[in-house]
Amino acid sequence: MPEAWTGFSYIVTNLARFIRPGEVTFSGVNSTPPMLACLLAKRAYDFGFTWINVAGGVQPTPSRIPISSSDPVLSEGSAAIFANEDFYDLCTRGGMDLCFLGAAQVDGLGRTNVSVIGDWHRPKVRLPGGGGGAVMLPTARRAVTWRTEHSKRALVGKLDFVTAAGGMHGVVTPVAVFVKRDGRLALQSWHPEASLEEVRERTGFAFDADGAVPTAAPTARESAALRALDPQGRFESDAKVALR
Amino acid sequence: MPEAWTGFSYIVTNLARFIRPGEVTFSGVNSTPPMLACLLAKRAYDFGFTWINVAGGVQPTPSRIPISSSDPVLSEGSAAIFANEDFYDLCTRGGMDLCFLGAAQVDGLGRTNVSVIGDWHRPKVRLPGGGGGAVMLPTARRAVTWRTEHSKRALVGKLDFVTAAGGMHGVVTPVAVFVKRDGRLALQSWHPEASLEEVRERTGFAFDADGAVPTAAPTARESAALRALDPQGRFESDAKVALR
Amino acid sequence: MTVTSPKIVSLAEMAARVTDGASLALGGSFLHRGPFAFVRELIRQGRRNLEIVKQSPGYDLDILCRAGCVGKARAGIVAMEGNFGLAPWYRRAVEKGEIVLEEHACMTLTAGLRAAAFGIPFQPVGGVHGSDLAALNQWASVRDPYGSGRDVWVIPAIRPDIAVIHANEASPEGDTRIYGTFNWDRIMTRAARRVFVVAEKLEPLESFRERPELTLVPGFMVEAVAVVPRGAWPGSCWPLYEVDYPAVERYMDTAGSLAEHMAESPETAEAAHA
Amino acid sequence: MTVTSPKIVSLAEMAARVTDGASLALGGSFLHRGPFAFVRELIRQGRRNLEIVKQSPGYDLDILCRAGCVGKARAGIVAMEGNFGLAPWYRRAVEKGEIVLEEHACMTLTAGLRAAAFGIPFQPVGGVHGSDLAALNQWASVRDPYGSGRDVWVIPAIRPDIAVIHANEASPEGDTRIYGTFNWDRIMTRAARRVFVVAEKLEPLESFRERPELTLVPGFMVEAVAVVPRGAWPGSCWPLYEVDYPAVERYMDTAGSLAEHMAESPETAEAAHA
Repeated sequence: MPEAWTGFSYIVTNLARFIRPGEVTFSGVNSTPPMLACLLAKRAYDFGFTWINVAGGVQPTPSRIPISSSDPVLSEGSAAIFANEDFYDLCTRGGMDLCFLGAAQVDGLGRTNVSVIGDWHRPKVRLPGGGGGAVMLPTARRAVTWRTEHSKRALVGKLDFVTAAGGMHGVVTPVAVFVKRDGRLALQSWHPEASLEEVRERTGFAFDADGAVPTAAPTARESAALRALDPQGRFESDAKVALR
Repeated sequence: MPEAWTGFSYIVTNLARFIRPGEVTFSGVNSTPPMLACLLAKRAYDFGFTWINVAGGVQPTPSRIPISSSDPVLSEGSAAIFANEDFYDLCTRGGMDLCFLGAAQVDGLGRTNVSVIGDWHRPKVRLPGGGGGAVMLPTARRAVTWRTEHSKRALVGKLDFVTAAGGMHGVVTPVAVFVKRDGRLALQSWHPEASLEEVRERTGFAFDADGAVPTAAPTARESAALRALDPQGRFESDAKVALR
Repeated sequence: MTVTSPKIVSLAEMAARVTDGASLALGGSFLHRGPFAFVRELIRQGRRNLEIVKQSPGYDLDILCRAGCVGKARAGIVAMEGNFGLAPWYRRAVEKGEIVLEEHACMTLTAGLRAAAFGIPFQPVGGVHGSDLAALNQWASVRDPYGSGRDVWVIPAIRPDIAVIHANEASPEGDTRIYGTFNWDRIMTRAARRVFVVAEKLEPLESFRERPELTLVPGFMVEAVAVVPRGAWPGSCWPLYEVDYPAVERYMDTAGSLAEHMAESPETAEAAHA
Repeated sequence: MTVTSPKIVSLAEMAARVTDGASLALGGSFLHRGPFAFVRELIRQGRRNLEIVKQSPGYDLDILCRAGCVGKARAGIVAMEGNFGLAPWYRRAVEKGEIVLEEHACMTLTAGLRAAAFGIPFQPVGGVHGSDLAALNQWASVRDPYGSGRDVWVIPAIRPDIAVIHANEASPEGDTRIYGTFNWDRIMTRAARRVFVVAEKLEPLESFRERPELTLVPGFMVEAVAVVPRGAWPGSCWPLYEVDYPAVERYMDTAGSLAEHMAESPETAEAAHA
């Protein structure tokens, strides 16, 4: 019998499933789920890929999994330090295959807001800001983001501010996986304990769901990898991901 | 009794005399006289200055004096490698105080040709080419060049090609030292065995000579330093500098 | 190692060279290898109206906002990171309009620093297309004059007065080494007019001469070095120490005071023993 | 060290991946740390119409011209250097119009490489004002859109097909170290579509992991590694060997033949023993 998803395992594992053989894949700051996704993919999948990260690591073998996804331990075991200018330049010149980028709001075009809730000049909530998005989202071959909350305030009809546009290939939430199709986010699959109707109801933008199916259960290797990465459930508890 | 100049010692020593206390001074490729001038200044003068060179050296203490002025031995003893992009950027952002640059032809405005004798598209002699000049000459605080030959084909009324313009502060030949004044090269001093008339006769451009005097003889420390750097006279013989 | 060199100064002396209103580029990223002891010293000295330039500030910008030292921030992404989320005092300062924010993508800020480092008035940058940041900052776009038909966004030069970085090791002459990622420190030290280094420790010049390829900043570019062991606290300095998460939690606790936090700092303990 | 890795190839195999007409950025400078064994192998394989991109070529461009392999050179300064002066076969090829020359300042060529490395269509560069090179190359100048009144010259992107560098040490995965100056090799490896490394020797991956800060090119960017001890002959490779001046003199002797010179090369001797 296949294992059940938790909200947390759903996000991390479905992020990992975007990683493809042989590709250069990047994880950044404020990005615990993608960091874990890259580590999971290294353990659970048979193919190789180049993991680079914001801590300068290239194929690192960190001796511990840090709370901070920019912790320098993420370059431990690396044979090179590929620092910030280097990985950004790699991206803008077209050498970054898959880039995980954070977002506070995502719209149906796969654009993101990480800047502000409310008016930029009179902010209700000042968010962290631009970060990698405005440069990496339009230049990475594929970019993938995630939200730990699936709601109309996270997946919006209209962004409060367009921090970054272009290139978003996939979005993972606790109940859904979207991929871009014909320029808009389309539903690829939904959490088997949710439903297409529920996803529609909780999403602020209209989307195509042709061909969408319940998400395949985690494989034994995926589950084992995530358990090994988070044996005490510390990351799972920090992330506070709820299905609803 | 002061020592007499040779053509070679005249060039190297008068290049060294352009070096000022505390400054960042650069010597490049194809530049044996400036390399020796920097080494001479380190030995003969009491003040400190930062010598950086095209071999990535910063305050190096080379164990031998190389034939090639870009030989990596010129970074020996350096506490950092300051490679090509770094020293060029330093120059273009205004941090290079004194830059020694080569030239095949120099005109009265202190512009240089290192590209070609004859028409660029139908060259009589194809010279080495652009090099550092076009970028460093206009951006270094001061640039100084030298010619081992003082003639109307080296110091010209009209350049065959303007490889680089702007900023030339000084020119040293076997018989004269020019400095820029009011936008044109003016004679500062002449070899005591030559004369103002001879310099005029052998120079292709008109120049102001107000205040020009015979060049002060080498000091004992300057002479001793050069002897120590070239004990066998190998560099002197390679350079084939003749007064006339 | 006891060495005297005109470049070696106390932390207080270094901070005293910063005038009110100065523009400071701060090294490191989030809770990692930031010049945090230096930032606390600016607070002790009551500096005001500073401009902070950093791609990914966190604790440093937040505590400076908390102490009322900041006039303007030019930043890409501001957060405490780790599992701490937003930077609360920074957030409040922006929301209340107490500081001016120039919001960048990390790489647009870097492009501005590159322009300064390269001695050019502006620097083209990849991406940015479709982002509201361009209009917000009134960035210009330039059509490729070579006929590709491409428009590229260009960022004006950003030249901080001083870059202050926290490093693992410095020589008495100012040569500087960093282990692990140097984040954006390299370009900061090239873009700024002056460079200050806070180092965990001094190493003899001879050690730098043995492996010059490891030197990130040559000494001649460095104006001053202050030696402050654990000076990146409560952040990490690879491979010497990790983030002091309990200390950051106490910092974040709004019931606690800034003074209590400052009193915990290693440089305070050091001064008490001296 | 005997290692098998899919990235490790013979010099012949590496050169065979270069097609006629390819654009090659060559590392090193003048007689120092150039990929000279690789260049000789291109000659043995009869490659034609190559485009050579290098700020300061010398022996490499000259011998390729001598063998008739070059179609175009994009270069800043071309000379044998040392006490050898001009590069004779290159000079003749240009004077006779046998090759096309795109004459640069070293930094304008670098600006073009930076544009490629940064993913932008053009790169502004300091200086160039008053130089005939701008008109010669039909470079455009752009007025600072931020109102400084400054005009800056911009160089179109230069993206070589392959960067080939000669390095001290490589790992079986392609990680690459250079001792002493790396000249322009760093930007070349970022600008080119593909990167080939000729290394003096292999070092185990573990050695790179112990001091990753020394790695100039991470392995994932490197397509192929060929191990050729003394491969920079007759040039130098710091700190292993100096320029072989007598060999360069023999090369320069017009009475000697190219075949004689090629027969002296270390890779020929190696092949004879194998």
